[in-house]
Amino acid sequence: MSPTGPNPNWFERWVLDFIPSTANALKDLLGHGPDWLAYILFALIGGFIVVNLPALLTPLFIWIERKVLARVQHRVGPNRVGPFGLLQGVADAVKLMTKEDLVPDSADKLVFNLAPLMAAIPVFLVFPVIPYSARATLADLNLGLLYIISITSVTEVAIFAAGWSSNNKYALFGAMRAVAMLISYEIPLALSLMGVVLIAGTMQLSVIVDTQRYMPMILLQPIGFIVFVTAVSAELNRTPFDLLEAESELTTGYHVEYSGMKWGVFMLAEYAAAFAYSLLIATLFFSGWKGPLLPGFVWLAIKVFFIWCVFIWIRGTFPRLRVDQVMAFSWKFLVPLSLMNVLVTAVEVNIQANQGWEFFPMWFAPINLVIAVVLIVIMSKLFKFEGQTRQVLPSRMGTIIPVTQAAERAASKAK
Amino acid sequence: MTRELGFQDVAAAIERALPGAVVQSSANLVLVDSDKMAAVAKFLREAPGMEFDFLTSVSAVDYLDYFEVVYHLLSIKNNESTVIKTRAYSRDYPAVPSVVNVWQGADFQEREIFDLMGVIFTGHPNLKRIMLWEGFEGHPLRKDYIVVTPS
Amino acid sequence: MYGLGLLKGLSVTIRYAFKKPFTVQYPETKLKTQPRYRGYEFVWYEDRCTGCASCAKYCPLGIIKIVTKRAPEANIGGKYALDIFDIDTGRCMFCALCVEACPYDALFMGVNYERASYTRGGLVVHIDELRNAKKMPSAFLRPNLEVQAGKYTEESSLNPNEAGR
Amino acid sequence: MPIKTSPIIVNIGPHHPSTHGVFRMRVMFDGENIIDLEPVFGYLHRGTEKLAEERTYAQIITLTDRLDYLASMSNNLAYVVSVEKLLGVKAPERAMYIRVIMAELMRIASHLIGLGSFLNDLGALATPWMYMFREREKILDLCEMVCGARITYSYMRVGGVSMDLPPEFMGALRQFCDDFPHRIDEYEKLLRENEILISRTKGVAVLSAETAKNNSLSGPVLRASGVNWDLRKSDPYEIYDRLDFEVPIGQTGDTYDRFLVRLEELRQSLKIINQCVKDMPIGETRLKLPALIRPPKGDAYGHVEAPKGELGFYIVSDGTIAPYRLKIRAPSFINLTALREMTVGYKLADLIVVFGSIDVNMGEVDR
Repeated sequence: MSPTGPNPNWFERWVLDFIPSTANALKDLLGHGPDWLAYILFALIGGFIVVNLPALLTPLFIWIERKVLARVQHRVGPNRVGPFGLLQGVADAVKLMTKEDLVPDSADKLVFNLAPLMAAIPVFLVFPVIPYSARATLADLNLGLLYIISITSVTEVAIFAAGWSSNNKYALFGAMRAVAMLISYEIPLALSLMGVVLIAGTMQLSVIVDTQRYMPMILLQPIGFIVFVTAVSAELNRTPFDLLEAESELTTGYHVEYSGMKWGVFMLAEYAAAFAYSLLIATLFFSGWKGPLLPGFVWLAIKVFFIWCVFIWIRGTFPRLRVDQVMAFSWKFLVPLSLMNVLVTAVEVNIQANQGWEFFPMWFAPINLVIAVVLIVIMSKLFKFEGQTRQVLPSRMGTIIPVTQAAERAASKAK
Repeated sequence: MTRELGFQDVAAAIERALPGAVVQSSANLVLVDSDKMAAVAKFLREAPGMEFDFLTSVSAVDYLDYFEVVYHLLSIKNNESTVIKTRAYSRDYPAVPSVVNVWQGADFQEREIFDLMGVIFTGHPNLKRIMLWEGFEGHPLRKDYIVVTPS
Repeated sequence: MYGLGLLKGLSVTIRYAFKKPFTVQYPETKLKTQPRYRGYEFVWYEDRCTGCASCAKYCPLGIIKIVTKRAPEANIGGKYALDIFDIDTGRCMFCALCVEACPYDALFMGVNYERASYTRGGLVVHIDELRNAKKMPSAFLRPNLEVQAGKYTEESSLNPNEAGR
Repeated sequence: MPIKTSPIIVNIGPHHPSTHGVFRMRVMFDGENIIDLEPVFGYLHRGTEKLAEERTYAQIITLTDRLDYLASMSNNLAYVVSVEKLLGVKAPERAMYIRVIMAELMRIASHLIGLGSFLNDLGALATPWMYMFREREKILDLCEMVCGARITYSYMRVGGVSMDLPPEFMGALRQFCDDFPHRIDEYEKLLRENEILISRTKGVAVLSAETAKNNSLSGPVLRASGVNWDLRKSDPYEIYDRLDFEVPIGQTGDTYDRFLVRLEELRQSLKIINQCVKDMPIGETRLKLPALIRPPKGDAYGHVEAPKGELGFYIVSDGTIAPYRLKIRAPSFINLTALREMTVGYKLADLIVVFGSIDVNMGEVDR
C-alpha cells in the first residue's frame, strides 16, 4: 500500500491517492486497533464517497447535456437557476420531490414501486470498480469487466417491470421493445470487449489501463470501439436507438405512468448509467486516468466530458431507427463484426505470444485500422439497409380488411 | 387554364347515354335525377369524352324546400372541370346515392354532409357522424337548426 | 455509402454549436414591435368620436359596448357624447376591423402587448381608462402614422389632429 | 400449441405528442403491426361554416384566418379569390403581386413546420425543427411588418389588400431571400442523404398515382405520387401565369418523396418571390367597394393552391350582405382519406411518420 513517492507531500497523499491514504490514516488513528474495524470504516467512507460521486455529478451531467444540446440547436439552454443554470439539476430534483407521486390504481403496486429501485441500484454498483486515479479504486476486482457487464444487465428487468406494471398500453409497447432491444445489444457489448480483454490479458480494469501505457486501446481496437459505442448508445436508450422512450411514438415509453421522484429516480438512473458508461469508455479505450502533467482523475474528467459531448452531438442530429431495423442491425451487423474482431485480435495476440514481445507492438494499429475499414465496407454492402417494403400480414390475421367489410362487421355488431 | 366544360353539352352527353337522367339543365346548371346519380357518376368517370377522374368536392346546400348536393368534378387528364347537382326533396329522410364506389375521395365528405346537414347517402359503407359525437341530435348546418347563442 | 450521410449531418450541427444562439432572453431583451403592430391597448380620441358606434356594429364578435347621450355642443358631430365605451379585450381577436370601420379615425390599435389581469373583468377597457391612457397609436390602416410610430417614448403622446387619416 | 395472441385497440390521440393537433386514431394492433385504423375527427370543430352564414363578407375574413392557422394568408387568399369570382371583379395589379408574395411566404412557412414536425416524428430530437422555426420566425416578422399580426393576419380584403407594403418591407424581404437558399442547402446537407432517414422513409407507405387521384388527394401528397397537378400551373389565378417556376414531382410516391417534394417547393416559392419583387408595379392596392358588399344571387367555387393542397370556397349568395352557404373544401381533411390505406400493414413507428408526411393541420380538418 505504498503511496506514490517515498515521502509524499500532502497533495499527493490526499488528492492523488485518497483511498489508500484514508485507509492508513484510519489505522494510525485507531492505534493499530483490530484490522477488521479499520476495514469496515474504510469501506464505509470509501462507499460513501463513491456512491455520492454519481449522485452529485449526475445533475452536472444533465446540465451539460441540456446546455450542449441547446448550443447544437442554436439556442441558449437553461440559464435561469443559479449561475449559467448550473443548479438546474438540483432545481429539477427539488421540484420532482414536491410533485405528487401518482400510482395508477390498476397498476401492480409492488412491482410498480420496485421498478425505479431496480433501475437505479445496479448503476451505482458500477462506480466502485472504475479506477479514478493511480491507485484510487474502491474495489479493484480482477473480474472487473465481467462484473460491470453482468450488473448493468439488471436494468433491463427493471425497465420491463416498470413498463408491464403500469398497465398502460404505451408502457407495454415500451416494455416489449425494451426486452427485445436491450438483450439483443448485450451480445455485441460483451463481444466487443473481448478484443480489449485479449490484448490486456486480464479483466482487471486497473491493469487494462496499465497496458495502455504507450497507446490508447482505441488505436489497437477500432472495430471494438465502434461496436462498443453503438451498443452502449443502445443500452442507454439514446438516439438513434431511443425506442424505449420514443417521445413521438410512445410518449416516453415505459416511465409514462411515473411521476414525482419515482420518475426522478428513473432519470437519475438513466443519466448515472450514461456517466458510468462514459467512464467505462474512457478507461477501456482512452487509457483511463493516464495523461501527462495533470493528476489522474482530472484527465479522466476531461475524457468523460468529451465522450459525453459526442453522445449529445449524436443525439441532436440523428433520427430514430424502427424496432425491427434496430434488431436487424444488432444481429446481422454488430454481432458478426465483433466476432470477426475477436478473430483478428486473437491472431495478433497469438503472434505476440510466439514472438515473445512483452508489449503489444505498435505497428499493429494501422493494420487494425485497415482491417476495420475493409470489414465495415464489405459488411455494409452485404447487409442492404433498405426501407421495409409493404409487409403483408401472416395469413392468421387475414388479409387487410377492405372498408366495406369492416363496415358490415361494425353494422352487424351494432344490430 | 382549367376549361369549364359547357353545361349544355355535359347535360346532352349524359342525356344521350342515360335517357331521363338530366331533370333540368340551363346555362349554368346540370340537375341530375337523384336516384340515377350513381349511374351518372360512373358514366362521367369512364365515358371517353369526360374522364372526370378527380372529385374536387361534394357540398350540400339547404334550400329549405329541398337539399341540393353539388359535385365539383375535375378531369386531370384533359384539364376540364364541371359541376353536377342533384336534389333531395323530402325533409326528414333526404336520400342521395353515394358515389364512394366511383370516387373513394367522397367517403369523408359524404359522412360530413350526413353529420352536419342530415342528407343520407345510400350505399355509403361507413355512414356515421364524423365531426360531432354520436349522441348529438339534429344537424346543425340546416337552416331550421335553432342555435341558442349564450347571452 | 453507409454512414457518410450521417457524418455530413453531424458536420452541420457541430457548426451551430459554436455560433451565437439566435434566441432572445425575453424579460432582459425585448423584441421591438413593428409600427403597424396591432397591440393590446386601444387608443381613442374622444373629441373625434361622434358616438356613431359603427365600430361596434362592424366588430365580428360584438364586444364593443357604446351608450351615448344627447349632448349637442360636445364634439365635431355635435350630436352625441358617450357615457359608456367598453371594449372587452378578453374576447377581442385584434382583427382591427373596428379601426377600419371608424369613419372619423377616432379609434386606433395600440403598440405594445404586455397587459395581463387576474380577472376577466380586468380585461374590459372602460371609457375613463381610454380617456387618460397615453396615446401611442399603431400605424395599422393609418399610413400617415408610419413615420411617427417608430419613435414613441414612454411619455410621448400623439395629439389628435396628427393622428387623423 | 401456438401462443394465442389477440389484437389490442390503442387510441393514438387526441392528446398525443405527434398528432399535429387534436386528432385521434383508433388503431387495432397485432403486436406492432397495424391491422385496422379509423381516424376520429371533430375535436377542433368550431362550426366555421355555420358562423359564416351570419357574418358579412368582410367579417368572414377573420374566420378564414383560423382554418389552416400555419398559413392563414393563403386561406384569406382562397376566400377573397372566390368572392371576387362571385362579384366578377379583379384586384388591382399591385395588390395581386403583394398577394402572391404573401401566399408564397406562407407556403414556405407552412412547409417549414410540416418538415420540422415530420422530422420530429422521425425522432431527430427538435434540431431540424429548431433550425426551421428560426427561418419561420423571420417570415413572421415580415408579416408583422406588413399587417401587424404574426399568425391571424386578416390582411387581405375583397378587391385587394387592406394596406400597401411599408417602405422598409422590400429591404427586409430581399435580405431574407438572399439568406434563405443557404439555409435550404443546410437542410439538404443535414437530411437528404441521412441513412437513417432514408431507411425509415424510402419505400414506406407507397401511394400510387391512381389511388391518390381516386382519394382526391391534393397538394404535395398528390405530386409526390407522380401526378403533375398544381393549381398554380393548371388553373392559374392572380398572376401565376406570368411567373415561371417548376412543380416538383415525385417518382414513387413513398414518404421519402413527399419529404423531397416539400423541400424542393421551398426553393420554387423563393424563385417566385424573387420574380414578384423584381417586377412589382406601382399603383393602388384596393378597389373602391362598398363596406357591406352584396354579391349577385348565384354561386361560385374559387380555389387556390394552399401549402397543404387545393383549398376551395363554394359560396352561395342570395343577394344579401351575408352568404347563404359557405362550403370550405379543406385539403387536409380530404388528404386523410388515404391514411388508412397507406398505413395498414405497417408498424406503429411508421404510422406516426406517414401521418407526419401527409402534413395535416387540424384547424383545417375540423373547421
